[in-house]
This record gives sequence, structure tokens and C-alpha cells, in this order.
Amino acid sequence: MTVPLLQAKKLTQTYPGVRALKGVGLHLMRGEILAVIGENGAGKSTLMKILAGVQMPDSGQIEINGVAVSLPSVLAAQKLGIALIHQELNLVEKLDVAANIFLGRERLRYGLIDTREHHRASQIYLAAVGLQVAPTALVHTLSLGQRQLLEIAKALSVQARILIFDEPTSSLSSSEAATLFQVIGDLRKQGVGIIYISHRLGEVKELADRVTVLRDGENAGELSRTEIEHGAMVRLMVGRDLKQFYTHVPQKPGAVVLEVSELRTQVYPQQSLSFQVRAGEIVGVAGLVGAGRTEMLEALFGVTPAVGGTVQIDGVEVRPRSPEEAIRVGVALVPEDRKHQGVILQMAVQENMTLAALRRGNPTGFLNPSWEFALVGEMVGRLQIKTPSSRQVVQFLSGGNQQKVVLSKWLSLKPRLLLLDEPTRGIDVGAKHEIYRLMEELAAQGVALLFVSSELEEILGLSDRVLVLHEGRIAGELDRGELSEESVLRLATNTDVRDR
Amino acid sequence: KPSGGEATSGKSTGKKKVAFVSNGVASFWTIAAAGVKAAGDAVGVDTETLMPVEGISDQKRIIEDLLTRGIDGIAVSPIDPVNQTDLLNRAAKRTHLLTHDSDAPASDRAVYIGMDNYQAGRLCGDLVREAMPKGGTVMLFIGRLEQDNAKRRRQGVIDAMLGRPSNPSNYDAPSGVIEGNGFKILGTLTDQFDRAKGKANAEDALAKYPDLGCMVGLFAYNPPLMLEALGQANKLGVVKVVAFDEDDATLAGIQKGTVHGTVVQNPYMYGYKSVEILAELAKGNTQVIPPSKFIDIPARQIRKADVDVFWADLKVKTAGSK
Amino acid sequence: MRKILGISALLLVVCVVTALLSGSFLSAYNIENLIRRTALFGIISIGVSFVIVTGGIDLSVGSVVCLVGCGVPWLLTTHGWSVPSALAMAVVVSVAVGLFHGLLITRLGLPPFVVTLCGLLLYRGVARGFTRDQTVGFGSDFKSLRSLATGEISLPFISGFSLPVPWLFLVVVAGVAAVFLNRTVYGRHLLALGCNEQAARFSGINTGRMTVLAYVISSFLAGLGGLLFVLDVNSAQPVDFGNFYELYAIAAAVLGGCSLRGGEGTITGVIVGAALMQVLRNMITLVTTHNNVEFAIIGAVILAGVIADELVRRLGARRQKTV
Amino acid sequence: MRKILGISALLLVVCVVTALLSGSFLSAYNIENLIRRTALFGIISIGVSFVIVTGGIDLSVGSVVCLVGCGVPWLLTTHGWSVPSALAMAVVVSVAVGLFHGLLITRLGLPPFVVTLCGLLLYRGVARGFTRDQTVGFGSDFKSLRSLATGEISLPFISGFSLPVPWLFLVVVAGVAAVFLNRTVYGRHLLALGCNEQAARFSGINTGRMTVLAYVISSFLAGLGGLLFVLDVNSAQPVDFGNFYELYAIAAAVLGGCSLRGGEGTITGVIVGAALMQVLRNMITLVTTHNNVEFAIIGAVILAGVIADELVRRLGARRQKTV
Ligand SMILES: Nc1ncnc2c1ncn2[C@@H]1O[C@H](COP(=O)(O)OP(=O)(O)OP(=O)(O)O)[C@@H](O)[C@H]1O
Ligand SMILES: Nc1ncnc2c1ncn2[C@@H]1O[C@H](COP(=O)(O)OP(=O)(O)OP(=O)(O)O)[C@@H](O)[C@H]1O
Ligand SMILES: [Mg+2]
Ligand SMILES: [Mg+2]
Repeated sequence: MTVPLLQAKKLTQTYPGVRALKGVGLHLMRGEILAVIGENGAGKSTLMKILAGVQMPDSGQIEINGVAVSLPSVLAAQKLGIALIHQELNLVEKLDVAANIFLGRERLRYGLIDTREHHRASQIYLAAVGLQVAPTALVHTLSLGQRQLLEIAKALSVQARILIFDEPTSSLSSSEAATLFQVIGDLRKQGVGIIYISHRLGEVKELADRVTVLRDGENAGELSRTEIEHGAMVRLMVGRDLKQFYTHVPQKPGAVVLEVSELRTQVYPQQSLSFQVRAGEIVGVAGLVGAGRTEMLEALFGVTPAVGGTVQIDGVEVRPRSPEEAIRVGVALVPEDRKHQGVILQMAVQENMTLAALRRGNPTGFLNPSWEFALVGEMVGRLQIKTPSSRQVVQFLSGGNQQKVVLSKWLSLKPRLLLLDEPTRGIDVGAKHEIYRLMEELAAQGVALLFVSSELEEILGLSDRVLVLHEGRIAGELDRGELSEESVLRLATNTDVRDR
Repeated sequence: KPSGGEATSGKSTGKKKVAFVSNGVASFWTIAAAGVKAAGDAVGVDTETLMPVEGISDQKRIIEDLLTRGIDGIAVSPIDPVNQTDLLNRAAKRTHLLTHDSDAPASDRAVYIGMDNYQAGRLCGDLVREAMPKGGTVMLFIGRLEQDNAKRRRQGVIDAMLGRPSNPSNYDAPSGVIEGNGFKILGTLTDQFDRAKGKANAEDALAKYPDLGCMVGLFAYNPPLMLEALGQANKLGVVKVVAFDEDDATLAGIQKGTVHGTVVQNPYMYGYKSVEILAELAKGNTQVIPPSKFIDIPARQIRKADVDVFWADLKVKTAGSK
Repeated sequence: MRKILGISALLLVVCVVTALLSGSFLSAYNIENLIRRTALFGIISIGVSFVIVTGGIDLSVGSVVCLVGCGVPWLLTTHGWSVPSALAMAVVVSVAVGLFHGLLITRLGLPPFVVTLCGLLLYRGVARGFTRDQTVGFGSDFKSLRSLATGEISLPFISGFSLPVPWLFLVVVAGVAAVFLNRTVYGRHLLALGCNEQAARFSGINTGRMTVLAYVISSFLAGLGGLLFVLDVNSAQPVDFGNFYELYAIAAAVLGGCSLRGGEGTITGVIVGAALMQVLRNMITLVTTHNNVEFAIIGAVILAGVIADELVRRLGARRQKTV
Repeated sequence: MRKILGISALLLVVCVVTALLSGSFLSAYNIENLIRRTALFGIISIGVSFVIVTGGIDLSVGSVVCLVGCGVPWLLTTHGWSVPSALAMAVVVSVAVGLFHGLLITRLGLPPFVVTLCGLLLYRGVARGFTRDQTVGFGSDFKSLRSLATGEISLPFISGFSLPVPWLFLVVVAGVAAVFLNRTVYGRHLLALGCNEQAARFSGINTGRMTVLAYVISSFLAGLGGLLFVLDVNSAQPVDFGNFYELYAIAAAVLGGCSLRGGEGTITGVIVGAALMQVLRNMITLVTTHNNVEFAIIGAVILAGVIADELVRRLGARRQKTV
């Protein structure tokens, strides 16, 4: 047997109160794509951070080409040819694209930064990931998806022997993801060892040569190329079989809850949007990165008020100028950026959960602890939130449970219209399942749901109807009967030429 | 009506302009400003009183800016006479310059108008001896000690109390207890012009020495703060108070008998004389400068007997500025 | 909680050391004085801690102290206003100042540091302008008004010691502030927005209004503090009245566990922080005969305390880990 | 870039207004004075802007100015040190101070505000201690040393006007700082860590070392500023030398476009900010006959400038959108 490119043995890592890794092992060969999967909080990111020199393990050993190494810093890992694309974006927003790509590895000329060389060289990596932005563009002007691609371009520029992707596709739509898979394929051909983490098991199946499964900070098993199959992966991850995945039962649509006509958003002021959502309906919104889906939801929620058009809720015209006003008329939003917009990381589960309902639940202005206690108890039970206590700080919950906290924040308000922006981003299969179940339940209760997703499977599986956005306008509307991967993609990429 | 920083205007009249620069902001200088204004009206020059807020570098800036503007004379109270000699000489080259309140003998200033702080301090020390014929414990309070006038004033008080002969070059460090002649000077507390701190100092001294005999306040605002602290501790009249300068509360205290006496300078005359002399110099008349280059405006002791007359006179003089 | 522990321990240590070095530290008179000063500084520190909790900063505290502290006696003595109208004016002015800051910060998105730094320069300048740099004070009048700051309440069963009235103000202010921060919807909203302004807005909180409220509270309490300061001291010189008090107030708040990043803070901690500063100053005057190194000692003690606190915390964390 | 535009426009307006109101504003003597003052404040402002760029704050600037400004003449005159050894000592002390701050902040994770606030109290106290609160100065000695601050360089072809030497210092400091910040790896890393500390760390940047460097630069330039200030003024009182200079320096940096959240800042902007403050003060003494509202005017002008800047920006943005 050849010596593995990378081998980790018996790694342990303890955070205050959590044993994230309990003796995990892993090996990776040259030119191999190893997928690492596991539920939220299984320890995947922790393991990768250790391999990339971000943090030192409490104990354990790492070998590269059979030689034991120590990785005390990111720089040390980079010198050994290891690069990591973090699960969370790590870009410097006020610097430009080129500066971010070469951050920490600047190219010099006469001892000074060679900006021209940066711009030239960055074009190569931008092209490789299919990102069409200028090297001089400031990062804060890029959308989330574009930033994710930039992170990948940055990692490519390291020219690493071992490249680790921690959930790179969570904010990419399928066509960007396809570009990425092509890049990964090329790298494999060049002999680069690749570790790939994803909660999208379809991708894993498509891409991986081998799968390592983590559960609760331990190795739960391994699947070779031929064994990679949905059921097997789920079984290893959650330790049991999960039932049929998408169980969408279309409700009988009720009265029109949301009526949007000629809505124009700030990013696409020339385009206007018109559509309806009925009570009990789940309407999916598909589109490529930057199609304006988030903008649309944020306009409806009053975050960035619309510049034109009318919105009616239950037949009454509303014009939300702020989330506060939107909430008052029965609109709720599960935002795209969970950590910055959805939860308050430093606050406890309980405080997060009751935040939106606080004023309504405490009309005197004084907090009523028993009200709070009852509400939290109900929600933890109803959503099966896994937390040691309701006093736990949200930061230390897994992604899925954080998302459930966001959802529970809205449930007690009994919204008429629930907007969800990428609700299952970065969430493991088990938790995804529970979020789908909850969406179905709400629809059954007559709530209107409008949800944005870049994961085609879930759009196809959950929606009664799908709106496909392209460059800020509705390229088409598909009924459940017309839904197929092809029909959605054709509209999203605008290959069905309507006005060109 | 105007005070501190205002001038009698009249830019286009072609009148001479002179400026009076203090060493800081205080009501003492507001009285001086009244004198400045009165003299300006009397001799027909435009006057202006400037008070630096941030100490020495601010004073430098003000003088530079005055020179920029073009001025026929400047009267200044140098904060650090030794080290400001250069600056003063540069100013003296461009305009008429005199010093008041605090002298810079090594500079080219035309004349010094003021009094001797050491001698004034001795007057104050004599008041302490009057108030406490049998001696006793004494605490000194002062805004800051690093100013030359403050140092000399404090030394004068100490030397007089201890019955030493007059010698302005004496120096007793502020950090120790000084004893002699039946007196025990327990310490010198400074407050950097923070009045809440000044009051706290007085309170802390009373807490530390429950049987304190006498409190001496050497900057104008110190005695009123001492009186406040004494009032709250119910010790008015029990602890003797000797003051410096003519704050209203101090004068009222002398009337009531809670303050034994105070030493007053004559800031009004500093201002008045400064303008008068500068106006003459600007006309080219150097006869007004005495050969000693010192115009003495002596300090006086005020006790219960003369406080009413003094106060009434003061009110008349400053009426224009209130 | 833990954060308060460290600072409270430091306060205790300083108290014990001072008591050992100076017999008069524990005298009733001295304790009364300390309580009064702590109350005055505590009130302005509580005010600024509201702003700090939102992640902002208020550098104008000292100047608002000056504005109100000089304005009230000026209105009363120079202009003969009645006491109620002068007090009403003080309230109006200090609330207006806070409103002005808050609106500039939320509506125009100006940085709090810049807005309140301009405030620092502006309000003292205004006070110097209208008083024409004259010292103002109450003379020997307004005794009953002044008793708000100088008055004492004798306690039953305890003779020789009576509670200074400002202590009552502190108790009321602190009580209301603590209830507000921890027991009301608004306090929760304030903390939430201090932690994560965006998430708070996405949860339907009117973050603009809450931020304005924090600045109003800060200025109002600075004004109240300024009033009590001048009633206590009886005279105010606009040039230096309240100078640097913003730094003392912010220091007390930060020592008491407020994070300048926002979202954290307890009222008790702030009061302990304010008390620490006052006890330190008191110690220096009681123990030494000259107080020119006062600030050096305060700085050194606070720094040593903060360092020790951090080291103890680390040791604790390491222990826990190896267990 | 745009941020500098606003402040530069404000500076221009103030200059033009002053020149119209006072004939002497454009006199060679006045311009020399203004350049000298701007240079002195510019140097310390550039220093503090490095710390601000990292998202930190340095409140100890004024006290370091005091420490060095009092220390150097004290060593020279009271202790008879030679000029080179006194200057070397000044460098050592100011660098050590910065190192101390930086290490406490990065190694112990203490908040910069607290560390440098303690520094503010401590170093001035130390200066007051070793000078025993006495004023120190050079008297009429050390002419050649003092010419570093007071000297002038006559220009060819221009008579009646000569460049103050501190201007040279400013040009060198600003030039080095600008190249450092914009063209070297360290500057890039500094900006990156100020903007997103974690991203910088994950990119392999030693963020701790860069942060320490920023505090060292700040203290070093504060020390240099202190030296030049005392050489210029020729005397220093430890109790107030450099008082509030940290606020002026921070204000200049912020006016010049540094964000207190870090990651943003240009050296040119900082210098323009420093110049604005000096011209404003100059204007007030030249144009008005009372300087007691000086600070009120500075505060009001800066605030008005910042507000106008923001409003113009909004108008511009709206225009662009509707096009
Ligand atoms: N900095 C930290 N401090 C404390 N606990 C942490 C920290 N980082 C991670 N944890 C905890 O360690 C465990 C493993 O986390 P990790 O991020 O490695 O999970 P993961 O498998 O990557 O999950 P996900 O799929 O949600 O990304 C979790 O319980 C998490 O809450
Ligand atoms: N902060 C911003 N500044 C400038 N442009 C932005 C910003 N955020 C988004 N955009 C642009 O607005 C357009 C629409 O973005 P939006 O986020 O609404 O799209 P989306 O369909 O939700 O895509 P994503 O899947 O990335 O969320 C994109 O072209 C994007 O580049
Ligand atoms: Mg992860
Ligand atoms: Mg989106």
C-alpha cells in the first residue's frame, strides 16, 4: 500500500463544555476526493481547522507523506501545501478582490506589494471558478454566492497539495456548483488530495471517491466508491434509517394572502415583480446567485424597502418600511445569513426565541418570566431543539438547531406569510427533515410560505408552485405538474429566449 | 456687560489695540478684565483679554496669533517665566510687551506689574498666626503646585508661620510634614482645578485629622470649597480658615466670622495699569517705565474690620463686567 | 457575574488595605463622604453604561455635567428663575442633547465617537459662553435645593452615621436602571441590539428608537449628575467643571463589566466600578500627605486588577480543562 | 477617497473664510505658525491612526507626549545627560510603552480602551512624580536641539517665507507611513486585521504581532510629537502638558476618514484632519476678539462638516440611483 498523502490519528479537541473530537482518524491519498460527512456538530469543521493549522489539537498525530508534522499556524500548514476553505466566509470586506486572494501571501516587487501582478494573477483564479468580477472590486459589493466563489479562488491560488472544502456549495446554486465540481475534477487529475464536506448528499455521491462519516466527534464508518449511496450515508450519520425524504402533500390553497404587483427592488429598479401566494401554499423561488431572490424577500420584509409597486396582505395594501412594520402585518422572515441576521450568537436560546414576540407577549412592558418560560418550553418541544438548556448561548448550538431557534422565533407570532431564505443552508439531513416537516405543518395550518433555495432537490420536492427569477425579474412560473430539473434550470439560466 | 474675552470694538477707528493675556481661566482674571476695559475706555485704546485654557502651549499659540494679527502691545502673565524667555523676547521684538502677575526678569519685557507672591504668602502666614496664636495643626490647599506663583505663595505662608526670616529661595517639599514655631503643617493637597476634587480634599483632610486646627486655601476657589466641607461636617468656626483672594463666599465668610481673613491682590489694577502703560508705550512715551522696571501693586490683608468697605469697592469696580 | 466578582474583590482589597493604613478610613464621616461621591459618579456612570451597552460611546458626559452644573445656578442667581423652572430647563436641555446625539447617530449614521466628541467641545463652549467664563454658584442661598446633594438622612438605631441624600438618588436610579435593563422588554431590546444590531432589526426591533433612547438616558443622567455635583460643590467654573468625567464614567462602566463592543453590562458592576475609583482617590489623600501621584496610582491599581483578573480567569479555565 | 474630499472641502472653506475675514491669515508668519502646529499634531495623529486602523484605540497619546516632553528636558537639564543619550532614552521609553500596551492587549486579551486609559493615568502620574510637579524646560540652552522644532528652512526664490523644520518631520513620517500602509505587506496586513481579524488570522497573518506593531508605532510617534512639542514650547508642566491631545489626535484621524471600527484610513486624510483643527483655532483667535467659545466653534464646525458631508453623500447616492 502506498503512503497516504495525509494521515491523522487519534485527534482530540475539547472546547469549554464540549468534547468536539474524541480520537478521530482520517487518511487521504494523492488525487483522491474524500468526502467527510456527519450531522451538525459532529466535529467536521473542528477536524479541518486542526488540519489547516488554525488550531492545535489537545492530542493526536498528523503525518504528511508518512512524516509526522506539527501544524502550529496557518502559515505552517500553507508551507506544507495545505489550504482550507472555511465553512464561514473569511474575507476582508474593505479590501479588493485581488488583495483578498493574495492576503498573507502578497507578491512583492522591490519590497513593496506588486498590485499590478496581483490583478494579473487573480484573473486566472477568478476565471477558474467562473467568477465574473473585476480584481479591483471591493468585496463588500459582492453577493454571498460571489464571495463563496472568491474564497475558492483564493484557496486555488495557494497551489496546495491538499485542499479542504468545508461546505463550499451551501450558498451556491447548481450552475456555480457545477463549475466548482469541474475545478475539483481538474485538481484531482493534477494529483491534489481533496477533502470535501457537504450536507448535500447528492453532491457527495456525484463527487466522492470515498466517504468518511463522523458522529459525535468519533469515526462512525467509511464508504468506498461503490458503497456510496444515500441510505447508507444517512444510516452512518444518524445511526438509523430515515423515512422517505420529501413527503410533500399539497394543501388545498385558500384565499390569496400575498398579492404583489409591479414590485421594484432597490437592486433591480427597472424590473418589476408580480405574483400571488395563497394560504396553505408553499411557493418556491429558484434562480442563480444574484438573481435578486434575497432582494425580493427583503423588500417584502421591509429590510430594504421597495422603490415601487404595491404589496397586499389579505387584501390590505401594506408598505413595510422596516421589519417592525412587516411583522405587524403578519410577515416573518428566516434570513439567509443565519449568524448575522437570524440569531444573536451571544444570547441564550431563550432570549433569541422570545425576541420577536416580546412586545406582544408582555403588553405591560415588563417581562413576564412565566410567559417566557412557557413559550420556550413549548418551542423546544415542538421543534425538538437539541440544547442542554434554554440558557445555553446560541453560539454553541449546531447549525440546524440554530435555524430551529430562528423558526421558533416566528412561530409564536403566528405569521400570515412566512418568508424563508435558504432555510436549510448548512444543515444536516436530520435537521433538514424536521424543517421540511415544520413547513408542511405550517402550510396545513393555512400559513402562506415563500421560500428561496439554491438546492433544486428541495425546490422540486417541497413546492406547490415555483417562481424562477432571472436578473431581477420573474422568468417564469411553474406549477407542480410542470416541475422538473430541466424546466427550472432553463428559466433560471434564461436559455429559453424570451426577450433577447 | 461683556467680560473675560471681549473687547470694546471699533476696528475702523484706527485706535491702538492692546491685549491682556492671563495664565488661565479664573474669576480673578475676570476682575482684571474689568480693569482692562475701564482703562481702555479711559485712555482710548481697544482692549482684549485672552485666557489660555490648556496651559503653556495654549498661551504660546495665543501670543503667536496676536502677533500675526498685529497688536500694539501685549501684557502677559507668563506661566513658566524661565523657559518662556525666548517666546517673550520674540514678542518684544514685534510689539510692546510687559509682564503682569508673574514676572520674567530675564526677558526683554518693558516692565513688570504685580506683586511678590512670596511676600503675599507671608501676609497670609501672618494671618494664620493671628488666627492661631497658640499654634496648632494646619493643612494647605492649592490648585496646583507647579506654577511659580503657587510655589512662592505657599513658601511665604510656611516661612511666616514658622517665623523664618524672609528668604524667597527657601523650599520645603510638599510631601512631608513641616513642624516649627508651635505649628505643624500636615500637608499640601492639590486638585488640578477640579472643584469636586478640591472639596473632596477638604473632606478627606477633615476625615484624616478630626482635630485639625486650621485650613489655608491658597487659590481663589479653595476657601469656598473648604467652607462647604466644614459646613457639612458641622465644623464651621471650629476649624480656622485663612484664605487667599476675594471670592464672594470668602468675603461672606469673613463677615460671618467663619473665615479669619484673606489676602487679596489687586487684579483690577493689574489690568488697568497694564493697559495704561501699554497705551503710553504705543504712543512712544517710555517715561512711564520706572528705572526698577517694577510697578508694585501690593497685596493686602482683609479682616472682618475692613471687609465691608473692600467688598463694596470691588462691586463698584466689577459692575461693568457683570 | 464573574466579571463583577473580580472588580468587587479588588474593591474589597483596596478597602481593607486603606482601613489598615489609615484609622480614619472607616470613620462615619469618611464613609458618608465616600457614599456621596460614589453616588454622584455612579449616576453618570450608569447613564453612560446604557450607551455602552448598545455598542456606542458618549464622550460628552463631562460637558453635559458642565452645561447643567453651570446652567442651573446661572439661571437661578443671575436670571432669577424659580427653582422648578430652572430644574425643568435642566431636564429639557439634557434630554434634548441626548436626542440630538441619538438622531445624528441613527438617522444620519454618523459615528458616535465623532458626534459626542463634538458635543464634548460644544457644550462646554456654550457654558463658557453664557457664563462669560465666570464662576457661578449658589452663595449661601437655595439651602433646601442644595440639601438634595448635601442633605443627610439619619438612620434609626445607628447614631453618628447618616446617609447622604445622593445615595437615595443612586438607589432609585440604579434600581430603575436595573429593572429597565433586565426586566423590561426595552432593556432586552437594548441588549439585543448591542450584541447584533442587524439581527435585532430583523427581529422587528426598532433599533433606531432604542439607540436614541440610550443616548437620551445617558445625557439625562449626566445632567442629573451635573446638578447634584454643583449642588454639592456650590460653585462651578465652566472651564473645568466636569472635565474628564466622561473618562471616569466610561472607566467605571468598563471596570464594572460593560464591554465596549456592546451587549454586556450590569448596573451593580458599574456602581462597584465607580466606588473603586472613589475609594482609590480617598485612599491616596488619607494615606499620603501629598496627592500628585494620585492618577498614577489609580491607573496602576486598575491595570494590575484587570491583569490579575484575566490571569485568574485563565488559570481557572486551564484547571477546568485538565479536570 | 471620497471621505477625504469632504474634509478637504471643509478645510478649504474654513481657510477661505478666514482669509476673507482677516488680512493677516495669509501672512507668511501666520502660515509658518500653522504649518508648524499642523506638523506637530499631524505626527501624533498619524501615530494613533495606525492603532485605529486595527480597530483599537490609544488614549495614552497625551500622556506619552507628557512623559517624553517632560522627561527629555528633565534628563538634559536636571541630570546633565548628553543629547544623544536623552533622545535614545525617549525612543526606548516610548517604544516600551507601546510594546507594553500591545502585549497586554494581544497576549492577555485586555480591552484596548482599558489598557490605554490606565496608561493615560499612569504615565502622566509618572512624569509628575519624577519632576516633582516642577515645570521643566531648556531655558536658553540647547539651541541646536531646539531648532528641530523651531528652526526654519528658507526656500529658494521665495523670500519672507521659510519652512518650519517640523514640516520636514511630518513629510518624512507621513511619507513612510503612507508607503507602509498602502504598499507594504505589513500595512496590508494591518488593514486586513482591522477589518476582519479572523479572516486575517485564517490567512496566515500573525495578527498579534501586527497589533503590537500598531501600538508601538502610536507610542513612538506620540513620543516624537512630545519631543517636538517641548522643543517648540520650551517648557512643560507635567500636570497639563499634552492634556486632551489624545482626543485631538483621534478626532483628526476620524475626521480624516479612519473608521473606529478599523480597517479604514488614509494618511493624507489624517493630516488634513489635523490641519483643520489648527486652522479653526487660528481662525478664532484671528477673527474674533473672544476665545472663550473657541471649543464650541470647533465642535460646531466639525459637526456641521460631518453632517454636510453625509447629506451630500446621500444626495449623490440618490441622484445616481434615479439616473
Ligand atoms: N469555538 C468553539 N467553542 C466552543 N465550542 C465549539 C467551538 N467550535 C465548535 N464548537 C463545538 O464543537 C462541536 C463540533 O463543532 P464543528 O463546528 O466541528 O461541527 P461540524 O461537524 O462542522 O458541524 P456543521 O455541520 O454544523 O458545520 C459542536 O458541538 C460545536 O458546538
Ligand atoms: N451589498 C451589496 N452591494 C452591492 N450589490 C449587491 C449587494 N448585495 C447584493 N448585490 C447584488 O444584487 C444582486 C441581487 O442580489 P441578491 O442577494 O438579492 O440575489 P440572490 O438571488 O438572493 O442571490 P444569492 O443566492 O447570492 O442570495 C446581485 O447582482 C448582487 O451582486
Ligand atoms: Mg462545520
Ligand atoms: Mg440570496
